[in-house]
Amino acid sequence: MAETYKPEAPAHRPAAQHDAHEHSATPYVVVWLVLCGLTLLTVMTGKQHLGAIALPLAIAIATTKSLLVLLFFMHLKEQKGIYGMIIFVSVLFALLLMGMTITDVATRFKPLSPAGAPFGSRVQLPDDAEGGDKPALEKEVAH
Amino acid sequence: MSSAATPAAGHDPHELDGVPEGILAHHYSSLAAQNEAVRLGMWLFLATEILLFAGLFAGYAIYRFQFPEAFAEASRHLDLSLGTLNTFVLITSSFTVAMAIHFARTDRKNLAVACLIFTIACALGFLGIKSIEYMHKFQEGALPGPYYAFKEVTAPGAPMYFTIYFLTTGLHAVHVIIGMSVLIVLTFKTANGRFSSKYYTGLELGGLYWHLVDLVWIFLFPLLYLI
Amino acid sequence: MNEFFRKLLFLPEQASSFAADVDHLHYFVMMTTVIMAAAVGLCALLFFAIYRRKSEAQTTPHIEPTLMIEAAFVSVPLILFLLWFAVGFRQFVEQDNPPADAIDVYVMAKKWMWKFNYPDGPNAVNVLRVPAGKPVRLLMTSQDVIHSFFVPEFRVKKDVNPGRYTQTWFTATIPGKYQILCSQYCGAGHSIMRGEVIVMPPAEYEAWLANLKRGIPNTQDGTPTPIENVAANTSLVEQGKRIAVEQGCVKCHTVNGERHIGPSWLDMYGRHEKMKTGEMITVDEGYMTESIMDPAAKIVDGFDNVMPSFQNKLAGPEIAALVEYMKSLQSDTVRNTPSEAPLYAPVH
Amino acid sequence: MLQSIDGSPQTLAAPAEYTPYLKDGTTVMSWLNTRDHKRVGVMFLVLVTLGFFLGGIFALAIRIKLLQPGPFLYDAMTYNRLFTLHGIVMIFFFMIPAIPSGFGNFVLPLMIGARDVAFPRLNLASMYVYLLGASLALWGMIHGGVDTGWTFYTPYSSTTTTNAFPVILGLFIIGFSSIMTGLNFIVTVHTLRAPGMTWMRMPLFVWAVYGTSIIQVLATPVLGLALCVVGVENTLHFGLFDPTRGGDPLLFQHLFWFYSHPAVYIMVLPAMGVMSEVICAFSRKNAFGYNMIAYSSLGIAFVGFFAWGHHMFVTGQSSVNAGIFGVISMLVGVFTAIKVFNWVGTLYRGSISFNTPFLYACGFLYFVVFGGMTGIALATVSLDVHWHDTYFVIAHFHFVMVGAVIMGFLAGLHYWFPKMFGRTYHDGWGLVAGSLIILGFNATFIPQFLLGNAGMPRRYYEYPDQFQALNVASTAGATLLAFGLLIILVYLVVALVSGKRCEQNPWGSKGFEWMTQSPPSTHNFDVIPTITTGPHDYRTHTHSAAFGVHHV
Repeated sequence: MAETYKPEAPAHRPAAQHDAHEHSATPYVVVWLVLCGLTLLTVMTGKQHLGAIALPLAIAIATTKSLLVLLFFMHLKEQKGIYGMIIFVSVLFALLLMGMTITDVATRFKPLSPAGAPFGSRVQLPDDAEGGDKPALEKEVAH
Repeated sequence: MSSAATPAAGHDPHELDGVPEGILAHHYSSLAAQNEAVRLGMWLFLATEILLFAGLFAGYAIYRFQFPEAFAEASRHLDLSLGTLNTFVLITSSFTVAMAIHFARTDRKNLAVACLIFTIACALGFLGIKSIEYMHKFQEGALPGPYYAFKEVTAPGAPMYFTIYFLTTGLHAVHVIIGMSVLIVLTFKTANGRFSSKYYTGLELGGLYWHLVDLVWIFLFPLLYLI
Repeated sequence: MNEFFRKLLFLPEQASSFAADVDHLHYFVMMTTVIMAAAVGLCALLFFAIYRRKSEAQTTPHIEPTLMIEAAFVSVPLILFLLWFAVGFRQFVEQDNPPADAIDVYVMAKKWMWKFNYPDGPNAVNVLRVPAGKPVRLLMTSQDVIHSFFVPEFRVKKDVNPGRYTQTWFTATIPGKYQILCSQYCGAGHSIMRGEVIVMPPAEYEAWLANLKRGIPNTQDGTPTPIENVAANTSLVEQGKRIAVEQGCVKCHTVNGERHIGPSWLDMYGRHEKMKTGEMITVDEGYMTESIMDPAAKIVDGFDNVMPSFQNKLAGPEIAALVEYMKSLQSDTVRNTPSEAPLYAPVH
Repeated sequence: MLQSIDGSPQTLAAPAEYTPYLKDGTTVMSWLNTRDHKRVGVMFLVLVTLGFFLGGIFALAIRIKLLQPGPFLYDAMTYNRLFTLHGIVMIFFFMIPAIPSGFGNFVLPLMIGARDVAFPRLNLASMYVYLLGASLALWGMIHGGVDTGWTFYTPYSSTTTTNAFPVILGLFIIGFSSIMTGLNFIVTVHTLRAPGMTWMRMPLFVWAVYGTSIIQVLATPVLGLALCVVGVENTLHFGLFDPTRGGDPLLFQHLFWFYSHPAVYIMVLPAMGVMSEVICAFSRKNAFGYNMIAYSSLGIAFVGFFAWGHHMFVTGQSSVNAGIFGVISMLVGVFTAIKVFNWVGTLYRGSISFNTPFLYACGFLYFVVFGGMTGIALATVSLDVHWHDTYFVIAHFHFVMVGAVIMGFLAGLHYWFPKMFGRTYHDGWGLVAGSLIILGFNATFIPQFLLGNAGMPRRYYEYPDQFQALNVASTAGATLLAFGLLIILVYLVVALVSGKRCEQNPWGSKGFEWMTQSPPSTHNFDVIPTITTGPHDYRTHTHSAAFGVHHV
């Protein structure tokens, strides 16, 4: 006697779909204000062009802002760890890609890329680009 | 692409004592398991987006390392006020999307629809501001590669800055457009009562995608505008 | 033993200093590979022979590896591979850093031909003449796409990237003719982009160089293609002097050490200069080329930014000639010995 | 099929009447609009096999030309197009989708006791996206083809005048198909495992495909970006890699190899998964060191991301980078070595029967060890200086790709043929064809190792005369290999049409996928089974054991 397949009727009435019960909207507003504040902060510090520490500071502020969005707006805080793990691993690989490419360029043999190599990377403005021995590549390109 | 990534949610609802209910695909044991699976699928899709932009950030890192003064000089010629305004627009839209989900979960449909419409307006605003900046650059001639004819910045590597600028902001704009179209579809669904406290996963996934678009801009803005 | 393995593996002649060491590591690695592959294959066949299925109803025990076996499975390959890496990487670093007394040769790769500029000799097409037993450093760059300088007998290979220099070096030990092959795909003529390295005994090399300096191209140099003739009589240094006069460099830069509008070129090469920004740099080829193309980049302290850029005014070989001329202006000796290697900037 | 509770040997009741998935709707629309993972798997298998034969034709065309050192048969540009298309078709149309999207789609849900993959419609969409990308690339190939090599190195790829853009756009779209499949499988493994199936009771094929899916999801976007930027570079010349504007061609190589090295593990990991299943099934023994094999699958997937720089040792990359990448490449090799030792350990005290899949397993063992270790040799930095871009590299990756992946594909095809179509093929012919392939393959690629040692660069239309003898030997081997593959096509098609109908578990294997009917019904299981032991537990003999119920 073969038990014919019947799609299982939803045996039990599904409870309210989500575990953490939503009650107030204040956390969202708070996070929003903090984000706006951080944006102002990064613009202020950016405008002063602080030199060496400008980049790390900008990245630090951006990371805190993105963590805020991730944890509160995207509810990463109250959900299972697997989602956080996915984001962590993908950010890790992203940093790995950036890190190794930068290490390559940083530790290259310095005269290997003199800024003004014979047909270097100086800006060739279209109007004065016809003078001198224009590199073959550029001739082909600017047809 | 994104509509394919959230397939199971868009079924025609069948009523369950007046409150709309997600349809249970035959191979899932329970609705909760199905929603869990759909959310996991969405987070994996967000991981692919992060790695997509990682490639361009690697390019940015290299060329900023090789041509620091060209990048600094060129970034000073960007319109900082428009950039800052854009950042506020996106953060506010991220906030309103979160509020829309909050309202949907507490069965206040009209507020949710209002928030969604406001978010779409913000998205359009962002794209508008972006196109103003692009027009400005086209006139100035600050264009990538051989089209570069920007008089003020002639340090070596300046065209590289604008190549990176147009590639990153262009790719981000494409994602803003995709996110906006997803939100428009979700607005119509919310309007005809599709989401409720019983079932709002579809809206949540649309919101997750929009938050990601905002996340990318949170990193792009300081790197491009505030060197 | 070495000869036997070399013939067995079809390896070409070992005609450079580090070819033999590389080949010994080669034999060790390949022999281990063959032994491991054979061992695994035989072990599988042995187990098949012993444990052939006796009957359809045969059951098999549930066996889990002991910790010892697991540790062995991990550690044996790990140690072996890391050993290979240690030996291999040491050889690679040695191959990547040329000795200080190497002869410099500028290599320009172009779609489907090689051009060689000797600092104090002629430039030639597709033919590179080197003395046996002396290290030769190649400073290579390409004019269009990526090529790759490969001489199988020397076990030497380095990509030639457009827009920057890459360097490699070798010490040819056995005089003879060896083929230069391009090993990075570069279009239709990729497979016919072949040159020739002629390794000559040192005495013969000096004689050949001297003859050429006197303008007597007594030996036909490989097969110079029609486009590029062999400018036999002027050395790079003399070309550099001519360019310096033509382009008006000497109007601002003196060659006898006096201070003028620009810094004097005498003894400039290798000197530690303080920049306007306070940064200390050593004057090497990279700095000289950069200052010709983009003078405003690094200005010597005490001078102002008046020098025009020569971007697009000077071609690659002319820049190389100018740089060689500046390097030859040493007060102690009017050098005709091969140019020293550039001082490498510390890796910051 | 009633499930016996007490686990007493279940005499094989007459197969109850059920509609196998092949008969459940036979209109074309029922196939084109299917939600059934099995049908999507079968359709993928058909498509990738077509791709395989197309790539094979290009390969033979190249091998025939290389009989002569000078110009022969066609000109250099055609040769460049041929080796580019051979690379693109074989890798993107066959190797990457073959086992994950083909067998993975069919067998993975069966193995974890699920009725279908997590997102059935996304699964079908993945096939149509693959079809769209493949047809776009084929259109590009017909209209002028592309001659940049499958690696698309700039600045050649950004200045080539051949019709590269449609092919690049086609591959960009195929990348999405790979992401969709990977994403689908990860969610399936996480959420749809049968009750009782803990992570440590999952079959090893599921572990391998899970690792592959992680790579597919996390690496393919970077390829998407690299191809997108090369497409923009080729048409609009934005100058991102343009050396005359300060661009750095090595940046493209970093982006490309960041995907392409993990991609080789997308290809080989599923084949290793098939091997674990075949070796356990045909030696009727539990996997020796199950945990080690499972964790090394994840290890390969994870550490594989760190090792891409060994493709760039001689491209002017800094020696600091070369050192870092060299060490990590060695670690990845250790994981493969662990797997090989455990497979050989599985044979110990087993009860081995020599069928076609097992012949491919033995071939696989030899190729993975020999091919894999030449890979480690290539990652030894100083040896790579001599071998890079020569025929040694070509022999290495063909040893691993053809040797390991196609052996794995054929082993899977023969092992699951009864499960997929309910028929058996003629085992004698299988053994003949298998040995022909193994012989032909060695005859093709061992000479290429020696060519590489002798210093013949790759992608050479005309080569120096001293390399001719080895090239002729290699071409002879290639024809033998092609002949062997044709025999397989013949007897499998014959088996499809008129093969003997087989029972539910012809190999007597304790793999979970054999516990349901063959070919299975559309919904796979009448009742979702509960799992009490790991896969391949042959301590008790029950011919076709009830599902997973064993005396523990």
